[in-house]
Amino acid sequence: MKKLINSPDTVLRDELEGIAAAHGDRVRVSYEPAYIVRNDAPVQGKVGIVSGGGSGHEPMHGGYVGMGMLDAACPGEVFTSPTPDQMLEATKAVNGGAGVLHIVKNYTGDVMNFEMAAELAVGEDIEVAAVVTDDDVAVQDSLYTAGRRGVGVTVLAEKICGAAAEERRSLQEVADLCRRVNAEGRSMGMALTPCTTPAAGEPNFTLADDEMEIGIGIHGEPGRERVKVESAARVVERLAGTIVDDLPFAEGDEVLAFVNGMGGTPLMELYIVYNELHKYLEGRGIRIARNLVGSYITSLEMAGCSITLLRLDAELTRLWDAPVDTIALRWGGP
Amino acid sequence: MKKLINSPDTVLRDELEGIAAAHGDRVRVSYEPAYIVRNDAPVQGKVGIVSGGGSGHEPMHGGYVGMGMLDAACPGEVFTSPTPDQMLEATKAVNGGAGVLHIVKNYTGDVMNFEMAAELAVGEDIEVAAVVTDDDVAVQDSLYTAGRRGVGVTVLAEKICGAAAEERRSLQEVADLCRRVNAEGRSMGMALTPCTTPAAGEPNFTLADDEMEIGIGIHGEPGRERVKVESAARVVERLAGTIVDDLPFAEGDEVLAFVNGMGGTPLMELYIVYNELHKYLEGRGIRIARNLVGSYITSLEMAGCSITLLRLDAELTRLWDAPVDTIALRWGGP
Amino acid sequence: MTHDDVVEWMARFAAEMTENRAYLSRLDGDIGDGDHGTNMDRGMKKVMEKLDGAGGDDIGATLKTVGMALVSSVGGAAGPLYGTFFMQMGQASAGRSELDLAGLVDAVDAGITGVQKRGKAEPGDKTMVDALLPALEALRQAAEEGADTADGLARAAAAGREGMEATIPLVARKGRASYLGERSAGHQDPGATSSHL
Amino acid sequence: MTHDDVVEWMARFAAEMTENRAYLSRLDGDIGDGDHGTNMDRGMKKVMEKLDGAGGDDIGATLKTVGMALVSSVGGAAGPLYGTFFMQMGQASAGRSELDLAGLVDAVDAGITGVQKRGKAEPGDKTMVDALLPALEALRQAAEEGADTADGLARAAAAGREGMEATIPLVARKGRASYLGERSAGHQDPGATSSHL
Ligand SMILES: Nc1ncnc2c1ncn2[C@@H]1O[C@H](COP(=O)(O)OP(=O)(O)O)[C@@H](O)[C@H]1O
Ligand SMILES: Nc1ncnc2c1ncn2[C@@H]1O[C@H](COP(=O)(O)OP(=O)(O)O)[C@@H](O)[C@H]1O
Ligand SMILES: [Mg+2]
Ligand SMILES: [Mg+2]
Ligand SMILES: [Mg+2]
Ligand SMILES: [Mg+2]
Repeated sequence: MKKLINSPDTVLRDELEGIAAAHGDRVRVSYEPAYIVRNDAPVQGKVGIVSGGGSGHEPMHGGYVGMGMLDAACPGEVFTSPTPDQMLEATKAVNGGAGVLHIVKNYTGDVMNFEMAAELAVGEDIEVAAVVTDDDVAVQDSLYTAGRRGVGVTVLAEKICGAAAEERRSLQEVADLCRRVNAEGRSMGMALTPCTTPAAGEPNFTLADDEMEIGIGIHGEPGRERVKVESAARVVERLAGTIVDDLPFAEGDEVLAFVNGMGGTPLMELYIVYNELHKYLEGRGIRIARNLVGSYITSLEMAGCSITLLRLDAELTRLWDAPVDTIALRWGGP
Repeated sequence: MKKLINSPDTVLRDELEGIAAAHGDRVRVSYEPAYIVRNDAPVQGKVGIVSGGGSGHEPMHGGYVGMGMLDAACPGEVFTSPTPDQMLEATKAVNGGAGVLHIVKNYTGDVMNFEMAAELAVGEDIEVAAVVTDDDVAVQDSLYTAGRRGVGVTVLAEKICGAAAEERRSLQEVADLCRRVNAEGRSMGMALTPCTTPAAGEPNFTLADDEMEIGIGIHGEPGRERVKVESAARVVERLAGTIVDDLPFAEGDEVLAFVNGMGGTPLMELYIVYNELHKYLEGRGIRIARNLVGSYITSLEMAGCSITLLRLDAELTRLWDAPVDTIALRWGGP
Repeated sequence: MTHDDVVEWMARFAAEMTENRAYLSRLDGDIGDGDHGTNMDRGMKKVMEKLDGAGGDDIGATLKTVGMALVSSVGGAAGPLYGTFFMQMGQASAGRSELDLAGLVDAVDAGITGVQKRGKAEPGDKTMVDALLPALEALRQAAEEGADTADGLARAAAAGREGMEATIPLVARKGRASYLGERSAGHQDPGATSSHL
Repeated sequence: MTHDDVVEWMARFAAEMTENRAYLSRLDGDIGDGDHGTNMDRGMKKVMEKLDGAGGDDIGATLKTVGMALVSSVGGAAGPLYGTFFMQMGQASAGRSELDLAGLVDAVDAGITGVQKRGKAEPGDKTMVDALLPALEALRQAAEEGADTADGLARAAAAGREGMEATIPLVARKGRASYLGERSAGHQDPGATSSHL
């Protein structure tokens, strides 16, 4: 295992100290329990938004703490969901009296830990609403699975709900909006290479030199199928095709197209993928009204990409365009 | 070779089309010859700033085109410097009557191609000044080499000179400022893994599973020495130690600390490196007044990092803080 | 079963987790994300810290401490589940300084009920529940037959092992492994394994 | 040497580059960044496009076209250098429809002078100059001895090859290879190699 770390046991602590040292002007970092909170929290009268999950997906979620997005993020150990005490303390720290929204990616561990945190918070008279994102079309959604995994849509939901919260919308409204974003968005990813968690020390799966995994999860969960490496155009057909047919997205739809890198993918390749996606959607009469290209929800050093499409309407577009000022996403005037 | 591309011969074109499709609201893309120019170019009365170099280092330089930074960027083939006709056309496109600054990284090919472009531009009565960046302390600067390579400082110089140009400073002033940034900055990098150019199809060098290359160049040029993989703390000592002793940076200095990822490095590791750098500089009495952490000058999918330190004064700090609105760097109100 | 027995039981469990850390993570790697061993080991170390020198003789209080330590240190799916298991056991044995088999049965029963409420797993979903339920049944059997505690625990352990091995052919319907669908069959469930240990 | 000979010479050079593309890039990979073959091949293909059907019999104009095509398509260090070489050669043979050895000597001399002005490389710096200069000297020799063109060119090629091989032990002082310092010795310079071909 080759990593720029000091020891597998200290990666989370060392990373958090680095974030605190680099971004003290924007966020405060608590170590016991671990959470990252915006400097001006709690914002009185604003719904607080808390997310969290295993580490190794940076900049998600810590990079999205700030004006117009998250109020706090709870990082777990690498690829392991955080614990209830983290979410409880973060929830207390961001509660400005208007209640707190928990945005939870649909993984059994995340869901159960956030559930327990919510129960504890309610015990302390904090109004909490939780929305679970589950946009990964690679997983069959059925009674026989834990349901679809939460992936790319989570980032978009955090941005859009953050904007709504800044407008002082109610907890109920922001939670409903979050459900709507989740309902209107779909994602699918692929991997050219695996990744290695510091604790494991060896790749979480193996791929031959000419193979790629289609439908990979952000923790290296196996995907739908393993095929020979293909052109970017063909990969986009596979991912976007499945996504479009699933919702389904229809001719005339306006979408936000999000091409995400898994962590070890050169930006050059992401733009090549975006170009193919642009052509593919054009061919199906779907118009890209907004886009996001970069590594925003990663899987350590995994090489590969994921595509997320979100159907837009006037309100979602306006909230997407609203100012955001975080470590990793920033636009619009303050 | 595993890459999300269509064919080695089309990567540059496909990437440029993707950038045009994604960022048409900010930049225009010319294909023959290839350059990326900000939408509002030429800005009358403002010094135009043009940079360029081989591709594969994204977001540099195309990601830095926009208000407060570059007016145009000229991308060459992967790891191959662009040709004079590109720089000539870009120079014409951004000439607002106040002259044009060429920011050139010190590689024989880049220097000669920009030289020829400048000669041609002067032939068309455009005032051109060229500044060559050479901040890589891994290379012995002597009569017997092509001189130090231009690396991380280039990004900082483009930001700072861009801010000065927005203030309508003269070509002479902006060029002098660029030389000053180059004189006050030093960098050094390391690699855990090599990278593969699409044209070559195989890694540009090989490293054993327990080895790293100290002093690597952004085109995979061999570094100073090859050693066993060490802790992040030790790596920082090697890089920062060499940098600090070279300028030298002295106790009491205020610096901008730039921790850069080589393309395949998880953000988590960059923050761990930043944390170690922060502690190391504190120990030497050097204060980090500003910082930049992320993959801003890359080497395709190479895993590793580079550290750049720039000694700050009031003016450089103010220009660094000035608003910038590009694809890859963005802050401050418009 | 005295308070000391409980503490000793935890110590053994902790030792097992350290010993089998890599093994459990490997099992989890096959059908999950490969962190179960690391998570449980981190958690049980935390538990031993908390118990060390805690003293007292209230079994219920001690089991609650164990559960809370696990909840706040394990994370993942196993954290809330094991945490709930021990917290509910503690609830059911609050104030008791000693447990006979019958008392143990009630406590374990409460623990499993908590796990199922939290995780919604049914028998056969290829989860820790498939190791816990058979163990409970064996324990109850033993209690009805008036067996002594040692014997009862031995029979429970044996039943748990069978349950654990029985997860091998199952198709996971809960947790990360369920993403694999059919492909999860043929692998032993790590959670069931840790429960048995 | 007629205009057709020049065009044919370019065609041969282009073919050589395609053939040795991988070989040149490998040489460059050893002491540079491994793109020399790709760059030269891309450039000479562009040259042939431009020449194809260009016609005319002005050797100078044609060589200038060649140089400009290389400058605008090769990139890297070799682009400006080869481009300058042919543009200067063209300058020196402007308007000529035929070149005798003496004329060729003047043209090549002008080309090399241009390369050295652009690249500041001295003999022994382990660059293409180390292949070009010996070739020029051999050509001049041949001219003074009144040898015929074919013979002169053959002797020049032989001298170029010797110069190329002589770069192997040299330590690079120019270009990317110079970063290697001593480590560049023992490798044949790719630029010198392409010049010889
Ligand atoms: N809903 C559930 N009910 C009961 N046990 C479960 C459930 N989901 C997962 N498990 C158990 O948890 C184990 C995985 O634990 P662990 O690897 O620590 O969590 P994660 O899957 O979040 O990484 C599985 O092997 C399974 O036995
Ligand atoms: N200053 C120079 N003068 C003459 N030739 C040079 C000079 N610098 C480099 N070269 C030649 O260029 C060759 C490298 O060309 P190429 O690989 O195409 O460019 P780059 O080094 O930019 O990738 C070297 O092998 C050397 O022969
Ligand atoms: Mg996990
Ligand atoms: Mg090159
Ligand atoms: Mg797991
Ligand atoms: Mg080269």
